[in-house]
Formats: sequence, structure tokens, C-alpha cells
Amino acid sequence: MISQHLPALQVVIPLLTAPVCLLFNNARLAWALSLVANGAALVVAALLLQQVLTAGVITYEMGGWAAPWGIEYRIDAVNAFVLLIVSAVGVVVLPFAPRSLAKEIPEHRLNLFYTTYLLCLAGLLGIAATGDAFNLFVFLEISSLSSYVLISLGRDRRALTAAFQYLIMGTIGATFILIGVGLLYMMTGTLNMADLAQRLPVVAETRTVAAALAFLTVGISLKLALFPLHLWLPNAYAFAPSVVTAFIAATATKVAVYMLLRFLFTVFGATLSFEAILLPSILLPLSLVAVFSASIVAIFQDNIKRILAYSSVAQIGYMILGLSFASVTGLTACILHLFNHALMKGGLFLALGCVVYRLGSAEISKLAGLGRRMPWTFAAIVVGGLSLIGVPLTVGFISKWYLVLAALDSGQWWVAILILIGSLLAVVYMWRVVEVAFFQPAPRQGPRRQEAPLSLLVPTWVLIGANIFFGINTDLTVGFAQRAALWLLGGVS
Amino acid sequence: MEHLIVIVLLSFLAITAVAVVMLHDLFAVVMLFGIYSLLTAAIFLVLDAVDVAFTEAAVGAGISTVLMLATLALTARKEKTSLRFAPIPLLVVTITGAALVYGTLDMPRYGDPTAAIHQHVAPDYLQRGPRETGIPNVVTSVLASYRGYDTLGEVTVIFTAGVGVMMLLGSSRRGTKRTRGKR
Amino acid sequence: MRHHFILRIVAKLLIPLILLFGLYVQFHGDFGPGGGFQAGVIFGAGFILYALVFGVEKAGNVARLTIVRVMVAAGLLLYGSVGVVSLLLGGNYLDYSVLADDPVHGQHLGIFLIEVGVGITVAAVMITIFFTFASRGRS
Amino acid sequence: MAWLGLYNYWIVIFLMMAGFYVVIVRGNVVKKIVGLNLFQTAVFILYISMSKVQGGTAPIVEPEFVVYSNPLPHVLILTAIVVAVATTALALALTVRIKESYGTVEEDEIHRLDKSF
Repeated sequence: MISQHLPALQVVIPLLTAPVCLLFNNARLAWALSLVANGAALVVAALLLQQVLTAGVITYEMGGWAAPWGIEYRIDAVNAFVLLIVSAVGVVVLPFAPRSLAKEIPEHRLNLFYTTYLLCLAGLLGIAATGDAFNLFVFLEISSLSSYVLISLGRDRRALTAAFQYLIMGTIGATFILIGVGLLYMMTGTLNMADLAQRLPVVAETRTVAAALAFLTVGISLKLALFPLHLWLPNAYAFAPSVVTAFIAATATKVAVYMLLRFLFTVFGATLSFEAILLPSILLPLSLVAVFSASIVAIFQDNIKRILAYSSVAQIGYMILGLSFASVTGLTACILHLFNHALMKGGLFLALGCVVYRLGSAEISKLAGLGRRMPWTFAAIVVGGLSLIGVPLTVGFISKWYLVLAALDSGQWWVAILILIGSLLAVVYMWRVVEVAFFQPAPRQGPRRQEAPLSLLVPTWVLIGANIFFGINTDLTVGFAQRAALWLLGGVS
Repeated sequence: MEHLIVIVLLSFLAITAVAVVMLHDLFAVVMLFGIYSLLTAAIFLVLDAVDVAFTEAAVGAGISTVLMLATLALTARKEKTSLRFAPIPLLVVTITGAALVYGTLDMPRYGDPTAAIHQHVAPDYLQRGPRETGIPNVVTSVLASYRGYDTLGEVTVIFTAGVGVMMLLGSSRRGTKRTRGKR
Repeated sequence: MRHHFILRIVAKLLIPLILLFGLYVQFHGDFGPGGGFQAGVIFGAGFILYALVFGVEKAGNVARLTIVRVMVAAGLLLYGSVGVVSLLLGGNYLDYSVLADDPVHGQHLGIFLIEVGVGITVAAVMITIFFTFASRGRS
Repeated sequence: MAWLGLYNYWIVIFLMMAGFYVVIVRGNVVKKIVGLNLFQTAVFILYISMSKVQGGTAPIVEPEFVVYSNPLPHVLILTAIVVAVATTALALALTVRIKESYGTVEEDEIHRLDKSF
């Protein structure tokens, strides 16, 4: 009986645990409840993925109303994978939270923090699971509002302005998505994505549908921080509490990439004529500019959190690059990088959380000589950095490999060369961190720094270890990504 | 006739919007926003959206305006920056607006009963709604039952806002509130 | 505010009417415009008016913040648990038809319950937000 | 006559863009929030405009009426209004906090304070 209700449980469990957390005015209890709910979501996601792989698409009618009238959850190879990524990152990051938050948030607000965290998780899962365009907007707003709050909790007052800026940009993005959905509804009379995909070809040539595509793409690009709409991201990542940065960096932009994939390929279908213009002549150049400009800006930052934030903008560029090829290899690269980048940035931001826990800041100048004092933390940063660069035996290499293959497949060898040059830029900005930490002497005076506590190191190394594990055992992830890519290109259209 | 009323109301809205852009007295801006919401509610009423009109009047002209006034009391009443020519935002706005106008060209005309949205899904709500839920107000039956899951999301959004405001502005020393007397 | 006699008397007369109207809107949504959300806002507005006329401090005694906080969670939980109950009774999530023997009755019951949930959370959140803003300036 | 059927939409687009302009031009934080509301409210009018059917009435089914306006956009906009007020409340709460820690709500001044930090 339970197995048939898994799609609903996936979202409802964290969503309803949130108010329960609010009721109990106890931080430890709220934390334990969140961990249980998040763990349950992970189990559900794993079961769903297994069901999808054996039985194909799962649909679930909310309220028992059939699809175009009611809201439908539709789980296929693509979003089953995304659901798994989001809930798995949550489960790893949560054990990191109590120790790290103790220094960042006053004790009596902690249960509110976990409430908000669960809402954010439920929102992200809801975006990924839903098959209804308007329901997507609602859950997008749940996840966005809660992440504005989470970001504003950073200790620096700039966290407030960062959150405000994100709120403005995010709401503009959501409103653009609302306009796009409205225009689509106007032309077809339906909000269900599968139904839209069937009805759109009839009106595909109208200017209204073209405008809808434009507004949806711009709105989602704001959410996923695609260059030049990325301005909210660096400050938001830099000033949020460590756990929040790790969680949001590893999940929120990934879910936004998923939204773009869903709208472009499932709803509009890769065959529509105007996409032929949008993908290669707008998204491809933008993604390359994102890779280069963000990587170069990253080199000149003085705060490692900001370095990694700009690096995220660059990595999002790689994902969109894979997407813009609209080929099986390209989409495989995009989806693989979605997963791999969640591992890299999740791990790296947690490692930075360890640094901030001991130092109170992430200024690069304060790291001198710390490599010896905090060997495990900095080993994690080195491994994560290697993965970010794309060195063999790490996950970063796998996604770059497929990306280069996709570029060569499409006959654009110059793009392949640019990808390799982009990786060299990553070497430069990661080297700055390593150089200061390992090759500069520690300051004579000042307190002697210790290694971070085990409760912070273990979650960090789980994610960093996954970088190596999935870098060597590639069959599993590449298999999923390929299936998802095939599904997106041929499943519905 | 209806159409004429809508056009007149929309023109009032446009004037209000321009005034909001130009004015620097934030108190006046917030008050104009309240008027803007009321006018919008009137338009919704003429366009047969009674539930939406009700909500817009209560929320836009009511809650939002009160909250904005409360914020003004805690911050500042005047905008300091002088109005200046900002080319890039103007360009962005012009392009966005042009894209939307371009999009309108193939839209079904206003009030056209043969438009796609009046043919698919919605007529079934009107037909089945009262029969299947026993509720004559179709907006209520769609909101609470057919798309009840959206409404769960909506309540969650409000809940999130409540928790967020508690988190941002809640008193930092809990429990001391009650004992502290009036200043 | 202490000397605004007329204001206070008018408010005293008005507030019960506002709350009554809120209840009417809450339960009349089936037939006319209205429903949980609008009712919640009106109900919240009643308390806000009380706070404006009689002072936030005094209003705090009427609507204790801890209770309001419980209400914030309770409304959402009520809504969510209607769905859970329909799961347990063998329907899909939020399928009200299984709540009673007759599907139409079930729908009626389900819609009634979730509208109450919406009303509780919305009213409680409105009160919370207003009170947090209002007490901010004085602390 | 064909263009008259689009005239509504064009005014609505003008309203949207007026709000959008206030949001993206650098200035006072509270005014930006008002702009955001103008923008969103205009989008609501877009939705409700498309739901109107000539000669229709409010979608409350009664025996004496035959033609009703489309209820679905109404439902969507009810949800969207709630989302908008939730966003506004959060934005205003952030504004109060910004005022408390920066002493100003003008973006220019906040920017200057952050630079000198």
C-alpha cells in the first residue's frame, strides 16, 4: 500500500515535519526530527528511483483527480535522480549543523532554523517531483522564501543585504516564470506538463508561445544564476551560515537546472523550431562567457567562500553548456555534472565550514600555514579542488570528459579547447588557497589553531570521499545520467 | 459597457503607477499603492473574479499597506535619492515590455469565448464541480479540492513567511517581554 | 491613544462585528465569494484593529504569542493531516471522497476542514507578523 | 477592431514595466518592495483578463446563468496573491533589520558602507 503513495510521501514528510518542529521549542528535538524526516525522504527517493528503473514512469494523482484537472506528480528517470541528490545532500549536511550553527545562530532560534530548513527541502523536492507547471511555481516560492531566511542568518550584516538582493532577483525570476506559465496556459488551456507537451505543437508557431519560452528561460536563468543574471549568488553564498551555503550550493541551483531541462525538453520538446535558435546561439555563448568571466573573477577574490561562489557560477556554465548541445552526450554531461557538482561544492563548502568554525572567517590571508594545523580539513579542500579542476579519478573528470565528447560530437572542437582552458583557470584559483595554506608560514603570534571536531569532519569527508568513489565507479552515475538524457530527448516528444 | 469600465479603471491604474515611480515621499507612495490595489480589486470585480477581488482588497489594500506603513515607521519616510536618468534599467524594461507586446500579438482577443482556455479543462470544472463536490462556487471547489495540493503549498508559503518574520524580527530575549512594563 | 474615547467605543462595537464577519466568510465560501484565506485575513485584521486602538501591550494579553505560535503550526498540520487521513483510509493524498461513505459528503467534509486549517494559519500568521513588527520599534 | 481586444493587455504590460523599473533601478529599499508589488499585481490582472468571457458571469453555478467566466485563473491568482503578500512581509522584515544594522535603507549608502568595511 505504501509503495504506491511514495511520490506524495516524498514531499509531504518534510513538509509536515516543519510545523511539528515549530511546536517543540527544543533545538535538539527539532534537529533529530529534521534528520528523521530527511532520512525518510532519502529512503523514499531511493525506492522511487528503483521503481522508475524497473517499471518506468510513475504518476500520482493528488486528491485522486485525474491529470489535467488535478495536480499530478510524475516521476521519471530525470527527476528521480534529482530527488535522490537533494535528499542525500540534506542527510549528509544535517549532522554538520548543530556544531557549526552553535557559533552562528542564537540557541532559542535553532528550532525555527530547522523548521525553515525542512520547508526549503520540501520546496526543492516539490519542484522536482511535480508534473504541473503552476504547482512548480508554488513550491519554487516555498523553497525560495525559506532560503532567503536561511541566508539572512549569517553573522555578518552583509548577509541581510545579500538575502534582500536574492529576494528581489528571485521574486523577479519567479514572476517571469509566472508570466511564462500564464502565456502557455492562455494558448493551450492546460497547466499539466505532459498535457502541455501534447498541445503545444499545434500553437508552436505563435508569437505568444515564443514569448512564453523567453520568459520561462530568463526566469529560470535568474534562479540558476546563469551569467549575466548571477549577481545575487556570490554574496548570498559568501555570507550565509556555513551549513546553509553547503546545502543551497549543492541543491538549489541543481533543481533550477532541472527546471530548465524539464521546460525545454519535456514541455517544449527539443524539436520546436525556435529552440534551434535559443540553444546554440544564446545559451551556448552565455555558458562559455559564464565559465570564463566567473573563473577569472574568482581568481581575484580574497575570501574563499567568494572564490567558490564564483566557481559555482562557472560550473553552472558547464552544465548549461552540456544542455545547449541538446544531444544525448551533452545532456548526459549536464545531468552528470549536476550530480558531481553537488558532491564537489557540498564537500568544499562543508570543509570551509570547518575552517570558519575554527577561524571565524574565510579570508584567504588568515589561512597561512593552516594546512599543517588542520590537515584533514585542508586535505578535503585539496581533493575537492582537484575534483573541481577535473583531475582523473575524481568525479570532475567524468563530467568534463562527457562535456568534451559532446563538444566534439557536435563538431565544435573549439568549444572542447575552451573547456580545457576553463579547467586551467580552476587550477589557478584553487592553487591560491593551497599555496597560502601549505607554503606560507603560520603567523608567530596568535592562537594555535586545532583541527576541526570530528562531527564536522565526518560529513565533509563523506561528500569528499564520494567525489573519489563516484570518480572511480562511474557505471552507476553515468548509467543513470544516460538513461535520463535518453528519456528527455525521446520520452515524450 | 463592461469593457469601457475596465479601460477607464486601467487608465487610472496607469496614472497611479506613474505617480509611484515619480514620487519621493514614501508615505504617499505606500498610500498610492493601497489605491492601486483597490482599483485592481475593482477591475477583478468587473471581470467576474469576485473571490480574487475580495482577496486583493483585503491583502493589497489592507495587510500589505499596513505592513508597509509599519516599516516606514521603523525606517524613513522620505526617499533620499533624487530621480535620475538610469539608462540600463530603462533599456531592460523596454526590451522586456517589447517582448511581452510581441507575445500579445497572437493572443486570443479579450473576452473571446472560443479561446483555448475556455475550451479545455475549465468547462469541465464548471460542469463537474457542483456535481462532484456539492459546492456551487466553482472557485472554492477547484481551490480546495481539484487543486487542493496547490492550496496546501499556499498555506505552507504563508507559514514560511510567518516563521521567517519570527526568525528575523522576533524578540531576541524571549520571556522578558511580558515582564517589561510600558515605557 | 488614551483619550480617544469615541475611537475606543467604536472599536469595541466594531471588533465583534469584524470577527463575526470573518466567521461568516469562512463558512460561506461554498456559496459565495470567500473562504479560509479571506476569513483569516479579516480575523487577523480584527486583532490588528484592537492592537492599534488599545495598544500592542494590551492586545498581547488577548492573543498570547505562544498560543498564536501554536495556531500557526496547527492550521498547516490540520490541512496536512486531512491528507494523511485520506491516505490511511485508502485514497490518494488529499482525496476527500474517502472521508465519508458518500463521495460528495466526503468532499464537503474535506473542504470544510482544510478551509478551517487555512483560516487558522492565515489569521495566526497575520497576527504574528503584525505584532512582531509593532513590538520591534519599542524594544 | 482587432487591436481593441489587446488594448487591455498593453496597459497591463505598461503597469508591469512601471513596477519592474522601480525594482531594478537603484534606490530606496521600501520603494523597491512597492515596485515589486506593482509588478506582481499587474501580472495578476493579466491572468484575470484572460479568464473573462464576453457576457459571462462569476463562476458560482446557479440555474439562471449559462455562461461563466473561467474559474481556473481565479484560483491560480488567489494562490499567487498569497505568495506575493508572504514575499512582501519577508522583504519588509529584512528592510527593518537592514535599517537597524546599517542605519539607512538607501541602496547607495548601503553600498558605500559595505565598500568602506
